[in-house]
Amino acid sequence: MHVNVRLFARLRELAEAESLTVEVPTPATAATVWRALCVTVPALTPFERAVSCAINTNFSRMSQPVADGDDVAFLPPVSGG
Amino acid sequence: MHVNVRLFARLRELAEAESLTVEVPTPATAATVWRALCVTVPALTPFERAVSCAINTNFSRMSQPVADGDDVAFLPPVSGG
Amino acid sequence: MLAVTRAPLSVDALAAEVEASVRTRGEGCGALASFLGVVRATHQGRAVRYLEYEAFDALALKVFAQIQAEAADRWPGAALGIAHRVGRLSIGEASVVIVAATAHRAESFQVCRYAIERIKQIAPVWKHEFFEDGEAWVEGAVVNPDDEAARARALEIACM
Amino acid sequence: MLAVTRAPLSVDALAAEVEASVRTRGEGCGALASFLGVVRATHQGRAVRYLEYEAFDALALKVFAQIQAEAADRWPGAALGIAHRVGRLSIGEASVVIVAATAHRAESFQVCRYAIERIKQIAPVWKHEFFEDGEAWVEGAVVNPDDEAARARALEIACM
Repeated sequence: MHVNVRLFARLRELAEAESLTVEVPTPATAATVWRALCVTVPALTPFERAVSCAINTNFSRMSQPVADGDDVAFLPPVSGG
Repeated sequence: MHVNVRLFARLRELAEAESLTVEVPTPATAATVWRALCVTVPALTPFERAVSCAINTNFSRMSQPVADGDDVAFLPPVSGG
Repeated sequence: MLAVTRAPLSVDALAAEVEASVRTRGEGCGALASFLGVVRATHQGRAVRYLEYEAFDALALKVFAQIQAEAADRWPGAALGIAHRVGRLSIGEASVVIVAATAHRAESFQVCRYAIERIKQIAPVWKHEFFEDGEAWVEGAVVNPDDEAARARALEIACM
Repeated sequence: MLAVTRAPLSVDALAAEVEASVRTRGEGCGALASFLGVVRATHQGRAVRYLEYEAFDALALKVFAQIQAEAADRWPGAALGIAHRVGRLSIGEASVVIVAATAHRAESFQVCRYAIERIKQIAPVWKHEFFEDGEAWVEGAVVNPDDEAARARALEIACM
């Protein structure tokens, strides 16, 4: 199945893309998507411990299942305010 | 000598004047002025313990001497903000 | 940065002035805390029609400058602006605006809180409330600018 | 009362909106505390040229609504507005504006402080600093909106 990945800030810069489509086997979790993404963009790998995740605009754990067509966003540490 | 008295808020309303001239003997303090004022406007008397005073736009104690022509302001408890 | 005025108050205008005053000083200004006192529709259950504020303008400006100096003494590098409105105010209008600028946010809240506590203690300003069923002068603190206990209390509230 | 916007921020505009929302509720609104985060001219000794803020807009709005709900839970009757700016910001411009309205002043400061602490913990917004001699993404908190310890810390800071 395919999921739509959104990236922000430094992750976006490292991937040189704010969104991309990632193919993962079924069943898959957000962690599966992240690992597939890191194969495509190895520079993201060091962020694994500091990344947060949102599925379809809801904060989610990396262990949360994803479905075909889901939007999966990966968020580096934040610095708003 | 004569001093110029300024009154504010409820004191002003009770005296029906925002400023008036008060005659006091020399030497005099702000307290002398206040007591002379209370003779003219007895309704002010109950404020004695709660009134503050400024001479020539400087906060002053009631025991501070006043000079001829001074501006003496009496201030009821404040409620700004 | 200090004013007693009959005109409506603006946080944005005062914030711009305060920010500009501190921009190039020390670590500069990264945080602006502000406070607005606003006329409420009711007071102790009574329906408010409007308020009138009266000030001893010249002395109020001196008091605001004293509060600025006190704040600068306790929080070096902080900038503080204060504007108090006088005259007739409708419900929802602001009677006072305070803006405190510091490099970091914790101090901005402290300076702002300190300023409003001190204004309530020593600023020669009076509030006259007009209700549907009467009117009343509000009488709060007896002014004593040399009262170190009051100042210490304001500091404690600001820093707690 | 919640926004992610490329336009300059205004405390006055947000304050008017927040005040109106709470005017007829409970004791109404007598106190508005606000906070502005402002771009400083220097950061850790480096001269700043400008900043860029980036947000996950849709999620940021949800987070702001969550912070509103948390505040309403802790401070019943309080109203809270939050606007975060994105895009390029010059020195002296505001990145975030928060307005907290309550009946009395102590709570307005608490709600406002709580909101900025929570924004820094969980809002999906990123700051990119451009210096005279380089650039850097600022990376602060790892977002975990379910982290009750973080929320408790924000409450503690707000109420201390």
